Amino acid sequence: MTVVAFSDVDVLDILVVLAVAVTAVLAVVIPRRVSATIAFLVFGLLLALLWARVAAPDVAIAEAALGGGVAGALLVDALHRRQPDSPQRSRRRTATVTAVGAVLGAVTVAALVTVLSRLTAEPADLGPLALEAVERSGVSHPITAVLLNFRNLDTLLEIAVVVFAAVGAAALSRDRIRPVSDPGPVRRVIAVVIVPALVLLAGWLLVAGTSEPGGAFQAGAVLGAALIIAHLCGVHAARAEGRRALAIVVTGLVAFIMLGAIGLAATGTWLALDLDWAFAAILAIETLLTVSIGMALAMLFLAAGSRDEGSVTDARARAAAAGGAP
Amino acid sequence: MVIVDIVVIVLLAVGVMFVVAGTVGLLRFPDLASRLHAVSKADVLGLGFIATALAIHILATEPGWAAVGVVAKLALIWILALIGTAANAHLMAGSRRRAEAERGTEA
Amino acid sequence: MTASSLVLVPVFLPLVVGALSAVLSRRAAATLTVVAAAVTLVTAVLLGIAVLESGPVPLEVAGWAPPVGILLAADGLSVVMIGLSAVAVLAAALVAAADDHFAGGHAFWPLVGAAAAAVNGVFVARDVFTAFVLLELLTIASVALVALGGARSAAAALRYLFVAVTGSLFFLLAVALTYGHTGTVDLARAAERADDTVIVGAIIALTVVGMAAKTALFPLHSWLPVAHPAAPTAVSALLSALVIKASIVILWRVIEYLGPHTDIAAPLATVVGIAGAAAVLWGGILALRRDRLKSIIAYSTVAQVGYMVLLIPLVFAASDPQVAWVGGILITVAHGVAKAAMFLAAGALASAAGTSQLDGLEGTISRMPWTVAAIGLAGVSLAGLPPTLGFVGKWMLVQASLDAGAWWWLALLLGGGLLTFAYTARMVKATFNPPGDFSRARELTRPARTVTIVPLALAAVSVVLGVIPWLLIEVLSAAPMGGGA
Amino acid sequence: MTTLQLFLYAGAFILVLGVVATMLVRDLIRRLIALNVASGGVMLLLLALADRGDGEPDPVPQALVLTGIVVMAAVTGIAIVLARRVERLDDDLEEVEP
Repeated sequence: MTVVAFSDVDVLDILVVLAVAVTAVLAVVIPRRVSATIAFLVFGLLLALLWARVAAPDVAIAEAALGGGVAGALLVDALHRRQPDSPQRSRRRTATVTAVGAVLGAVTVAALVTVLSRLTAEPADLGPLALEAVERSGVSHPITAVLLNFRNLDTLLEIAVVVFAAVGAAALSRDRIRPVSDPGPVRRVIAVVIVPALVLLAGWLLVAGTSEPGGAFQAGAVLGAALIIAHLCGVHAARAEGRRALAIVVTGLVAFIMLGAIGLAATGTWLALDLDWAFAAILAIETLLTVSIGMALAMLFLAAGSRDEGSVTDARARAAAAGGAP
Repeated sequence: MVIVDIVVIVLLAVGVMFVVAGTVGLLRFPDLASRLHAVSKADVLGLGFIATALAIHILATEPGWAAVGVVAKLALIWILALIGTAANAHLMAGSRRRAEAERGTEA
Repeated sequence: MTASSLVLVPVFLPLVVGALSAVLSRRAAATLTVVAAAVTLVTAVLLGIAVLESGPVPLEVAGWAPPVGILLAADGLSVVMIGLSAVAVLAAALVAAADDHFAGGHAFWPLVGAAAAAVNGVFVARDVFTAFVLLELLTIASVALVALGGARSAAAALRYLFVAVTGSLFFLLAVALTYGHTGTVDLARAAERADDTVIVGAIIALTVVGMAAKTALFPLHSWLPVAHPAAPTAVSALLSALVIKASIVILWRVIEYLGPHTDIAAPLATVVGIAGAAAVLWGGILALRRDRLKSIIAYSTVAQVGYMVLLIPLVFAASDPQVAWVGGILITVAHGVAKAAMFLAAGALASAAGTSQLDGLEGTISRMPWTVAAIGLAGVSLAGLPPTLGFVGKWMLVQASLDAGAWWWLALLLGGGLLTFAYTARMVKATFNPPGDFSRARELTRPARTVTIVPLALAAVSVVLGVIPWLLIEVLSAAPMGGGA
Repeated sequence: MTTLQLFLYAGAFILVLGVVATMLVRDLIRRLIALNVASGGVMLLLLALADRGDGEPDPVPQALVLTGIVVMAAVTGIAIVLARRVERLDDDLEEVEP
């Protein structure tokens, strides 16, 4: 799809952009958490439409799996909690602050628009260069080539972000969603049907990622969802907590760096991939990364997720204990 | 061709109608139980109609094994949605009932 | 192994050690972290030798050259900053290993590995997007580290997170503009192609705002005096000594490469200079008015950030920008060493006295003279008095401002030094016995010996480097910054 | 105005909207939503820039945006863990000190 060929803008584009802007405004101005979260999720969905419009299906899948999936689930889960009363502030002061913010924001937007209008509509020459280099990368899907070959350092660091976020979250959360002791028939069905289906989907996204949209991150997000569901359905073999889970999470990162070191030994360059085994290497890294990412996302979710039923009484007991021993 | 198109359009329209009805129910019904009732039944039914419409369309326009594959995927999507929605509704209702029971014992 | 493959060692080694630390025992994690910091220091020395011999050491990661691939390079600035990071991590790790309560929990070890890898990566990065990812890794690790300070530090950590991520988004917009305008995210290539003064000016302005938020440059500083003291002691030391330097270095790099390609850079630099001046005064005055050790030191960091950005207007005004660059970098290194010493010593004092309040410290000097001495020496370096590294850096900045004919910066440099001296003196004085009253020389929980030695050793490092700064200056001058900035 | 400019300006608007809201809103979850909205704006900008011209879009910025999405998911996770700790502390304080 081309963007610049029209000098007039497509009506459909204007409508989608307007809808995105409106939901963005709603997501930030609505005072109730529930409604704001719903507006944000709709915003994410509409944004995914735009991703399709600018020819970025990989981003759309990732947005659906991570932005809408993981982040959305986390936000929805946070709604469980009672919204604290916002601190009492004088209405006039709030109005003043909001007005100042709005004016500053408007000025910034105007300045940015001035700057952005100077950008050329000509495509950057980086695109053709990168696409031409894909042939020498071992895989045929350009984005996978960028992520796992040309700019694999970025990918490695990004994995590190997820891994250490999981490590931090696991250390910081004092209670987490406990696995269910008695799953019951319905949860058992989910565990038997949905979990394998998701694992299969993750595998497909992984392999497909070498030649078409998909890849380790999308597959990892789906695998993470499978692990969370398995956890919630009482599948003990798939528990995403404790030292064993941490070990799985760090394995992908360490293996990636080790592979980088092997590249150094073989070719004299960090993270270099010899074309003869680039495809196998990329698929091997991707598999490890998928497992790591999936486990890390599941850990992040379970650490951030709310307590299950029954822990309300825990909180009361703790508060009582704290009150008893001042 | 025309007849196929009409069938497809009718099926799509019916499907969309069910989905809309389910969504309206989700928004307008008073309590969790009736909202779940609206969403879980009407949406899956609507999805079924839409999936059928798409299956007929692909079989009619591009017959062949590829089309059969697409139809199989559509069927899979519908079955998974069926299981997922039913299980979700069941779990949400159960969770609400337990929460109410807990509140009842506390009061 | 060639010198160029050494460039990634300071990134990958701490990253692997950090990842392993998540599953290893505390003792093993601590040992590995210390070893990794020592190896990083050796790597910095080796890279320094390579820079002295043949200039900057480039590395094309994965064998792909820009624009398709990522270029990293170690120059004098990278080498010196990696050295600082190795020293700071080494010191914090030794203290944290000696007493777990300074670390805040087992997660300290993996998170410190991640933070060290991220800052070292920033020091060698020449690619703005890689720099963005590194900054995010650093943010995640530092925020989690702050939150290790117990239940009450969570609010401080969260506030830090919001500011830091917002800053990153500004920088990401700058990255997008760089790509949109020049078709590359490699700084050197972008500089070659940058020809629109407005867009380049916007890139620099967005970077300034984003990095000012992450570095806590006045007036975006208010999160720092909340977050840094809330963290466990070893973390506070790392945050002030090291973490804020990453965003400063990114700001310097963007200005080094893109500054010469826009007319807006010089006025922007003046604005940054004014913010820096305000930071020096405001941070100094508030540091004088605080009553808790860690809070004073945190405000001192707010003030010192002002010095670190002062080189930016001087680079544009002076006839020989190299003097301003070297002076500013030296002041930043001096701050890192001295601030690590100060935070670690203050943590030791507070933990021994059972309070961080100044008026609870009376009499601690007779039990812990070396710890108090470390605070005093570190303060001397921060104030820029001889014979410390802080003096050398400040002296070069003074030369640069005289060269630029900008006497007002001179006045600021001296006035800020007085403030620094005043709050250091206040901290030291609080540890004395009240005149004639020796009953206050009470029993203190003596800290482990390492906890006494490490801050003192750091203070000694700033004196040694102050006496023989030539090596650092040589390395920094081997590859001039910015060419004609 | 071209479609490219429409997307760029919309991206800038969404970014600034999100940033301003992140600074003004007090509720932690809503702040987090505002931050995510802001990041959506920058990503729109980057992707629109990647898809200039008639040819295939440039894969590099698309990969950058993928990285950005993953990073934001990690940030969101950590932020929610922290927000929970903050709010529980508040709750405990409320119950202990009535």
